[in-house]
Amino acid sequence: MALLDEANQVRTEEMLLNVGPQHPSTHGVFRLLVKISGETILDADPVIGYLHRGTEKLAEDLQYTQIIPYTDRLDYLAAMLNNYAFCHTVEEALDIQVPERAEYLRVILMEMQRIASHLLFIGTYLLDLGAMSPFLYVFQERERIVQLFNEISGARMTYNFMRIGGVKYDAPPGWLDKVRAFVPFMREKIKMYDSLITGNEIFLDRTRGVGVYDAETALAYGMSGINLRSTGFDWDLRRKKPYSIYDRFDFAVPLGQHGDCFDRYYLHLLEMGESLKIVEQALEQIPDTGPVLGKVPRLIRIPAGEYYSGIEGARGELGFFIVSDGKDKPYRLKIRKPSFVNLQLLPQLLRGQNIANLIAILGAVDIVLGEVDA
Amino acid sequence: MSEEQPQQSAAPAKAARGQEGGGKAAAGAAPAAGRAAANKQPPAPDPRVLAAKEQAERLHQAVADRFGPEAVLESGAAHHKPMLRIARERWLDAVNYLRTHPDWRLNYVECMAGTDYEDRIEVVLFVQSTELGHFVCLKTQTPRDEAWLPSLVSVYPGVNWEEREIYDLLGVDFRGHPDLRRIMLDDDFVGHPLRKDYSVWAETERPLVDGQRP
Amino acid sequence: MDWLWQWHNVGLTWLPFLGMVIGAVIVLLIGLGVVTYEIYFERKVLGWMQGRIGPNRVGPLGLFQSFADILKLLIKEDVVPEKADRSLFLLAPVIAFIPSFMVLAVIPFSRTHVFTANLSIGALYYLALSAITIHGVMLGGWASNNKYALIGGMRSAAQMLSYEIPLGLSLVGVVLMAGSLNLNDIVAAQRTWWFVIPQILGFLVFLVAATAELNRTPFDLPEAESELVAGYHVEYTGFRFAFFMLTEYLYMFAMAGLAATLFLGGWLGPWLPGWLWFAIKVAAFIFFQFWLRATMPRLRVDQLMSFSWKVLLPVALLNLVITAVVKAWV
Amino acid sequence: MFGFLKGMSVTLSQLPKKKVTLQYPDVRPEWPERFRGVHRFIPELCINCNQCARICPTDCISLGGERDANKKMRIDTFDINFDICILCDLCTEVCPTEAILMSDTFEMAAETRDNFYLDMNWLYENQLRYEQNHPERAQAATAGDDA
Repeated sequence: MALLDEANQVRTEEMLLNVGPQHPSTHGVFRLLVKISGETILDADPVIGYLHRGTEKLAEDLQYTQIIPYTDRLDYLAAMLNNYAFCHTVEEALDIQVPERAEYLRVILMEMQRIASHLLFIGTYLLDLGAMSPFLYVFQERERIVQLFNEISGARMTYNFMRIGGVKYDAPPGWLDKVRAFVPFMREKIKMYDSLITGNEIFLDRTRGVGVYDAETALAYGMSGINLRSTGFDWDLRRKKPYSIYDRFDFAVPLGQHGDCFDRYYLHLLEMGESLKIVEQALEQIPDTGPVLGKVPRLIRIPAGEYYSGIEGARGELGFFIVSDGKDKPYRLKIRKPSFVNLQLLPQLLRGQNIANLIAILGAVDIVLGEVDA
Repeated sequence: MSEEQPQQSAAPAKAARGQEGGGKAAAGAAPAAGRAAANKQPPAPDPRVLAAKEQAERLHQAVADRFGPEAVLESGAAHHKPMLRIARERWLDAVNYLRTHPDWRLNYVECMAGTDYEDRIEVVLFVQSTELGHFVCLKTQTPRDEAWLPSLVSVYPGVNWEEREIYDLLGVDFRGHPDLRRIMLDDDFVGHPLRKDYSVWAETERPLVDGQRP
Repeated sequence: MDWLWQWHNVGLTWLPFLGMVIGAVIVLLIGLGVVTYEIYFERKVLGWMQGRIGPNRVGPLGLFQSFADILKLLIKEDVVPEKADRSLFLLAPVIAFIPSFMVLAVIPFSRTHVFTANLSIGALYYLALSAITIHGVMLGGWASNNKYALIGGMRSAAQMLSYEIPLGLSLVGVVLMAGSLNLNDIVAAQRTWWFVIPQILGFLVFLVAATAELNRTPFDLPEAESELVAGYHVEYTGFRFAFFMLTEYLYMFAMAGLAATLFLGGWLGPWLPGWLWFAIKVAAFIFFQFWLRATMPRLRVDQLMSFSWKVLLPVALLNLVITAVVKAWV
Repeated sequence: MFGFLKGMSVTLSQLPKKKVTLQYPDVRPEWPERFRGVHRFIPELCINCNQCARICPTDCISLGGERDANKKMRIDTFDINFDICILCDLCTEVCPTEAILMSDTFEMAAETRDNFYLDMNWLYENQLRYEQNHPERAQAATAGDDA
């Protein structure tokens, strides 16, 4: 008995570990203050704002067209989607009809962007888990997408390509054929990733049953995108509130079953396949010619009022909320940032986990700090 | 509708700016005094706005029946979405009621935003019912000085950071929030930048450079 | 000159002693050369597997890249953190490095290799010395006074200790078959067949345990970059960091040599000279490590432990029992 | 049980494949025609309309000029502060005379911030460089003007 008492008196000391702001796995300047006992996490406190640029405040002094380049810099891995989300909100507010060809170009670009973003997720996630090669493989495919974007928009990351009422340029000659050639190439690569990663026992051990939450929690925390769908909850805005021309395409919304990190990884892989399907259909349906910019007043003024619309971004619901007082600049612009909202659940997920799971869980949330901090 | 019209016509154009969104966006659903141009026929009201207003009316009824008429300040439409403005004293209860009420079940927060107007700070909550498909804009407001609102974290844990952000950038004190700290800016930052009267130079104590503020 | 090949049987006089010292220096230089090109080889192989071309700027085909890196490390400022335990901090890389070099003494590089200690307990000597390195790693992690380094050091100690056991047990099968702990004798006992065939189970256990001992992917938890930044050597810079790196890659060479000796017939092989055979086998083992690194994610620390105790150890024991039974009956 | 072997075969199959590395400073990337590098500027075409300066979201363009003897607007100063320019391309979009365009110069590393404050001369030199590097594009542009 005395021995047992003595053993109970052994005191272990908790320590505070500062993960970040400079850390290889925080994907940017993100700081996570974790209290650990041994390697077990007792508590975690995310600290954000290191990349806060005040986009919302800046936008109050900018005309609507001028805001578009700023949206590029929110989620810089999915700038096309940001561009679209903003233009879409303004178009809805003004009831602008977007020409067919522009809509199809937009959908092709958005889905390609989604693929690029998901690719990068897979690469960085595997890098977080210690596998190095997928990270370099994904950049080869992403490079092709980025090159295609470069050809159509002139930039590799910050495209500034969508315009209110359409897109900036029509596709250069031969561009659509390049996209057509990309689709089967990407299909092969998805298969390759599947055999490289999905079957790996160590990967499965690291991700199965890690970071589990259910649909109810996810909804209460306002999560969206793959983070929500991994729990098996069917919620894809492309389906639930079809915007643009998504109601014309036939695609599936892959759902997870367990709500763990593996599901989140696997949904990214499956969604790339679905995006390819959409790209393929859009390439078939796109009209050969036609204007790419609708009838839009030169100086855009939104009637006074409040406008919100969200789209299915690469990381979840990406929405823009505009308060207008009838001038050519928004009175207030609020961005519904999916990573920002999704990140909130992190402390709950981390409590009681091993520190090695921290990386697995944080990586699977798929954050981009440019968006979290805006 | 019943409340909106007199209010809008009575309010001076400047004070009303940016609040009755749907009404003005449809331009004619509720023609404000002195606004409808004499030579222009008001266009037919947008059916989407009408539907939104209808739904807002039902929402109004539901909340007013439960919490009394003074709980709801206004109902109308924010663009094509039903809008309900709730008194801040009843904000938490009303939102929770709408979340759990079987007719509404607004269980999913899409967006929460705060806006600073000249006379008040308004907080907007876009909520969605994933089962019934409602998409509603709930609003509340607080005076600018001594700005406080009840926190919704106990109802929707997901607005935790959004409320922190509103506190940080607009200076609204969310009472009952478990962890109300600055989130985007430094802890020792002075002022709330998204307030319209915020000035970078006025509120920070920057050292003088060559006798001038940098 | 006959005595030169028989030096371990002659008494210790001045001449053999001098020979030993010269031999040690030569082995050290060989070791350094091997490490240099091991790193180069690793970067090239990883690059090729990842669609890149690897180092290619310094010298033809980037052959001098590693020299440039070493030179850079050597001329870097030697930083000792203020809050670190200074003496331990300085001592740790040395403790880690010396055994890694000492274990090379028993590896038979070739039939006529003059410098190999014909130690009758060669395998045991290897295991015993390599265990000392753990102290260096652990002390380094502790003395850095850094939380990441501490966790890395502790992980490293736990991991290396728990994988020593399956590693040791996997050797026992070979030792039973050869009937000797002397590595030279073990090589000689493989003239009919390499032990990898009868000892395939043992070889697999050895392969996994060796990878873990070397802190290589998928067992690179002590220096898990994405979790612990750099693990136990997070605070080390300059030539002290180079010492840790050197230790790691020397061990890889030594472990590859041990694997070749125990399971792949050492320098045995037709047509080619013995040293070349040895080099080929070592290179194959090392290549396998790089290949693993290009493919595998990292295990989690608790999975690592349970894998060692719940999978590897029983398999190693099973292998031991089978070997013993077969040996007794046949 | 042995799913990782599939992965290992994938990595091994990559080994002999063609490498994608671009030996960058020796081999230059091929930029498409729309590529947005640093601006180039043709002073003769500028009519001082100030639209580029007004559309610029970061206010990095400043320009000024006066009427010459023929009452034609002539540009005197045209500076772009590349310290804050985000290369969004809005200025070239609004330019009515295509006096300001994007080039494919993209290497801008400099030691001080002052070096990013580039004036009309530099921008015109950039235009000449661009013409030199892409004679076919410059020709197509002039042909388009004639048509």
